[in-house]
Amino acid sequence: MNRTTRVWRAGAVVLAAGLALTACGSDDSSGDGSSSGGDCTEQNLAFLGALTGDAGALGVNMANGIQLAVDEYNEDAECEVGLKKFDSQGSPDKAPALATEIVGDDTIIGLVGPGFSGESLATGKTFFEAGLPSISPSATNVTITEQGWTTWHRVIGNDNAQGAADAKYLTDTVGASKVYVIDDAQDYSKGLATVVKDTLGDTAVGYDEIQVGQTDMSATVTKVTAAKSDAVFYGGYYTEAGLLVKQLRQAGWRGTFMSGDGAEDPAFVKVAGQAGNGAVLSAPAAPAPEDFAAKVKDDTGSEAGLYTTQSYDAANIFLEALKAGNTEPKDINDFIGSYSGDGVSGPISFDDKGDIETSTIYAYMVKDGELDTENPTAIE
Amino acid sequence: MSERTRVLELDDVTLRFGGLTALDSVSFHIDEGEILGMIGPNGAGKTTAFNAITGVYQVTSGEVRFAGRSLAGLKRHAITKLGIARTFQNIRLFGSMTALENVLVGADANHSTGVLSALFRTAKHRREEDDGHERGMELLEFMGLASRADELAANLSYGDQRRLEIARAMATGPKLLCLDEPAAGFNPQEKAQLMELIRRVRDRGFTVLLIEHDMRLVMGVTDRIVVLEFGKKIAEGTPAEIRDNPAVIAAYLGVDEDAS
Amino acid sequence: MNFSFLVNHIVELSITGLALGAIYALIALGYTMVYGVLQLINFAHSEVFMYGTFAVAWVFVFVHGTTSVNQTLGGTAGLLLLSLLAAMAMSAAIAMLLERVAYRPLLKRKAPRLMALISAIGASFALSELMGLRDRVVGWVGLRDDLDNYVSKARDVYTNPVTIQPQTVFTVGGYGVKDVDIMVIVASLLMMVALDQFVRRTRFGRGIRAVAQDPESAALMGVNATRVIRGTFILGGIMAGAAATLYMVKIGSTRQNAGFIFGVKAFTAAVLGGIGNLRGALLGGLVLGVAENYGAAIFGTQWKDVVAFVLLILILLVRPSGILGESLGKARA
Amino acid sequence: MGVVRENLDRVARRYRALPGPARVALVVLLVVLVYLLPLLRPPIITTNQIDFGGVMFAIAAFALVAVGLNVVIGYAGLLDLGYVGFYAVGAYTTGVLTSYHAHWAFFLALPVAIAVTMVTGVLLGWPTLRVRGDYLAIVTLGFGEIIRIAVTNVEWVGAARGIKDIPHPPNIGPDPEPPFGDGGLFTIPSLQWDGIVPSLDSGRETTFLVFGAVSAVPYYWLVLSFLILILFADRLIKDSRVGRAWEATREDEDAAEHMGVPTFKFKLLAFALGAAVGGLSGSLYASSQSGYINPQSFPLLLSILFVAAVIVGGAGNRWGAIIGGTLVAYLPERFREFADFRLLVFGLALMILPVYRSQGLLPPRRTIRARAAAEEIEHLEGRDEAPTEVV
Repeated sequence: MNRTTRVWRAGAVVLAAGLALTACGSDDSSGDGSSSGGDCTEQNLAFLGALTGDAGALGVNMANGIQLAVDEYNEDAECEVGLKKFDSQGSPDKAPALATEIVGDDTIIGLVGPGFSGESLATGKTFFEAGLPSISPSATNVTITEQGWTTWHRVIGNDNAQGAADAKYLTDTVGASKVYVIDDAQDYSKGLATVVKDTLGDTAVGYDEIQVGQTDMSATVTKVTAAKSDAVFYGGYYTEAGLLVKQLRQAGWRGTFMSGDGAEDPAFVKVAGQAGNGAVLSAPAAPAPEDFAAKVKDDTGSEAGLYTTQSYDAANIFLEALKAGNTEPKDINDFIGSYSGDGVSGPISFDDKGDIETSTIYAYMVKDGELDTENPTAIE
Repeated sequence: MSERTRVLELDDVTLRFGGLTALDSVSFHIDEGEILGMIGPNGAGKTTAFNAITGVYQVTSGEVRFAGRSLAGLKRHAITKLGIARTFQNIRLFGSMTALENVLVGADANHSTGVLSALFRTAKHRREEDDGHERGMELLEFMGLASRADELAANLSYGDQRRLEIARAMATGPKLLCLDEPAAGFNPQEKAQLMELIRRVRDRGFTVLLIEHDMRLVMGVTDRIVVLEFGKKIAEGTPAEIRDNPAVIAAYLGVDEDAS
Repeated sequence: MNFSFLVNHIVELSITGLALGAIYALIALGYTMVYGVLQLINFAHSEVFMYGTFAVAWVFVFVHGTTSVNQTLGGTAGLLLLSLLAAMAMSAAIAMLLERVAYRPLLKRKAPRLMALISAIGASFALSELMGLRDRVVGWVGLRDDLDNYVSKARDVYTNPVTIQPQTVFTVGGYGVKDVDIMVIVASLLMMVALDQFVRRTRFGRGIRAVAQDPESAALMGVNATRVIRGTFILGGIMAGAAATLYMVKIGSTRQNAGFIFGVKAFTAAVLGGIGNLRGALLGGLVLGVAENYGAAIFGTQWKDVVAFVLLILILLVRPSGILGESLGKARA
Repeated sequence: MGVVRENLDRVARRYRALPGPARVALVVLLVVLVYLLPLLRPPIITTNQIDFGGVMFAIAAFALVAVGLNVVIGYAGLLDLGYVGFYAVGAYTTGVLTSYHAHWAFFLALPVAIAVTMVTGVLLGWPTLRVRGDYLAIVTLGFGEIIRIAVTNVEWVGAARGIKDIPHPPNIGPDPEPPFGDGGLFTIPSLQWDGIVPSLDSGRETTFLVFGAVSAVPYYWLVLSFLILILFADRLIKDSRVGRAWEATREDEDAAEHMGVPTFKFKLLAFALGAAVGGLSGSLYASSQSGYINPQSFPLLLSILFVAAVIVGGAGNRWGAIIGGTLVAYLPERFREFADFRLLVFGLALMILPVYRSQGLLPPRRTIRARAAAEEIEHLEGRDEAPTEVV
């Protein structure tokens, strides 16, 4: 998924240093990364993603998963591993300087991240040229793994897989014959919507784009109802998705509304209200198993959320590489390339581009004013 | 009179705003080296005539000619470059610039350095800068403002600001200098100095068009006077002739026109 | 490009466009009035509107609770009236605060106008961020649990629990006109007429016009400019509060940066109509709303803002001071 | 606040009192220091958590933009709320020419990008500079949005995907061979500080002179060099007929027109020159470390921050613009620990600043000089009333 903070981007700025805010909201890198034994050199994992800003919640989900893996490892490790967190606010403009900081830090042996596709594209070269292996838990844009960055991996299915599955779901399970495809012109959204549209072929009867931040959808609603479509696929994020389905229902439209992982969030229902009922939201991720969720809660004090399992798995691959005695970036990278195992999120192995080999797409339903995050259906 | 060169000629000039006729078939001319006064009660159209000459308004009909050339359709800055400069009734200096810089802006009307010659400090640029400074300082000197050259225009005293405006206008190198109530707000002593100054300006070879309220000043300094009322020219002549003109007296004493 | 679509659905596109434009127009009034008296772009007016939308949502949560339901317009009439008052009060209070904190100190010091713009931009950031951090603020005060329904996840979209389900009132050209759209258009027209009359007929309105025309002579004639300016901000705030209520009726969700886009659009509307001109703001808003919808129909919805701005540039080329020209007291004082 | 001003004046006076060669030496020393800053990593001002070189690059880029926008806002008095549009045009022209549709070398694309941006400035300015000042604000804001929406939706410039693989400036020495070969002539380590004791940090080094993705320092040097060039150019233009014409136009457009200044032409010139600098910065940004641009890099908010940088620093003063740009780019990175509160504090600071410094942090030099002149005159005349604030 490829969310970037939209409005409060580049220049979140403090002008007055002297203002007494030191007490509040400090979010330093929590990893003390201290070595316990005598001949241990300091070693850290890094996380790069949004910890604050509009998408901050997702980054926190990821950081929690990594933290759990690191804590479990440290329980019986000879040399402890720390975690350094770098807050990009999801912005592709902030990320390069953070990436430089990461590659300039010799104690960092691997990166879990970057969180989103935009920042992945902006930093991929830096990590590649510096030879730092990375595993992203959540960046799904197809083009990232087409860059030839041999140090870049992800443990999540890309948008091609999801788009094809979504289109199949609409025609086979829903039985739609006229689908209207809409997106918000963002990279992620358009990529996903285009795959859906192309897979649908003639079944896609119309296409429109809205803008992120737009609230009045009346022109789009007119288009959908005029096309007499029986389903809408929306590529984008939950805010606009919620507003769109609400205004469609207000106009009396009765078809099936479907969207992708950008909208797969409880907040979708909050925005849509009762209008969200019956909506189908897909995601390339299954919910966290119960015992895992309990461990996360136990360890970090927070609930497991979207991408927590993937982050946990990604961190564990690095930690297993360490256990196997790899300390040089090149060795670690080779280890990841040939890795194969069962993570909490499913079976993991990488193809030669760095994409995960097998991924399952799940459809989550909205029922009775709630997003059922527990019981998704796997789309075959 | 006809052997002298006509600097400016207004030929049957009419100017209307909507239904209002601000200038009604006004004709007069100014000869080289002359000081022409323009008087009239408030709202008579003096400033309007001024604005028609300097290109603020385009005339509705008739023609304004400068050195034989029609000014129709010319932009204000182009008219300035042709050789008409003006001052303003309510002082309009560039307050955040120094006195010298104000004059330099005027002098720049004759210059043409652009970005490139400024960037490469070409010979032309240097020549023009030197020329501007020289001429500017000379004019400030002439106005008695040399010691104030580096002071901000906004910080000058009222009288100095009036004088600086005249210097700035002279710096554009005009043939015709139009002064719009230069004595407004002056005390009698300052007015006397101003009269002297205007004469000296003329002696430097400028032709002067003077709008003024103060009759004594106008009578004392001008060669000829044009009187406007309600947008019409009601009289023209030497100060002595104007002083005795019944129409002018009526206009100034506010006698009802029908009665006269 | 899809002109036949526009032609076939022109009624629907016009009416929904008018409803959106009516909201723009109400916000535009705030820009236009402040500009009229101060010649300042009140950049923070968008936040005045945004706080109003939250007031509406909070009133609903307070009275109705958080369970989300669908309701008809008629069924929520009482609540809407209540929230209208709350939104007006909230927006007026924020506008007043702005005047007091971000403008008056600068006017007193005769700061350059650009500096006042910076102050307004700062106020806009601060107000918007404050709303985005309200959970923290409430947490410091120790009220987090009591106020959770109002605080929620502060940066997320905050939604009115009651979704208003529009009813078709009558049909024109095959399109069922919805009660919500009629209500939005009529309500904003009423507000606008009321304001117009207020400015024309009352003593205070004459004060506004006098200050707009010439602050110095107004002061000589005994008009208290400070009071007039404050009053102008409050009036603008009240109108923004009304806009906020209508916005919540139509859209139903808001967030801490919801004001931004509407603020830009409303300011565009104000300039389009002729800034400083109340009727111009109305006309500008309506034209903008309809043009956006037409543009979205022809070129695709993503080009809607481009259509709006291109229209603005074109109109300014033909009429450099807006459709109706500038006046707040100037032309018809 | 008065104390700050007095001290600044005192420093300026002392500097002017130095003999010529000493002045030159001092300036050279200062410039070298500024170049070396990201390697010296002086304590306190060095950012932690984020690469200092990258931050210095951002600062230099912001300062460059601010200097360009200062021509438009500070000199000519035109409020431009859509400057990010020019920045985007520069960046996208570079992207299209070097990667997306052709494969020009960066230094070939750079002048074209500047020229294209300049033409864009003229095309935008031609119709809009005729409308009155305040309307210009909304029209330019609209222009910035039009550019952003256009690049988001037009497939020809990559739409939402943006443009990748924009080539970097040419390296000196052998090219690097990623992922595990450095290239370049030699590496320069940076310093690390233990309190006030410096030592060499071998882990953090920059390869001379490789414009790669690993170190931001070479890009910083490049932008800084352009910044210095632009500063010289800015000064030469400002101290000429052109600069005077801008100032006169800003002060009183009608009067300027009557003094023979073709104001429209000069406003258009300011617009075009400002745009050119915006295009230059955009082009440099496009070819920087990540070599990747997408439409989200050019939001409206960025325009507003640019304007804030210029005005906070003191509109009309090029050093003020640099200080404003520096603050706006640097402080949020230095104080990353404020996290969510950054924008709130920024907003409050913007509100407070105008009250205490209504001319910005560094008002135009002229007022300082004029104040000195006023003091002198007072001294001569033996008056001792306080001079009134200028402007």
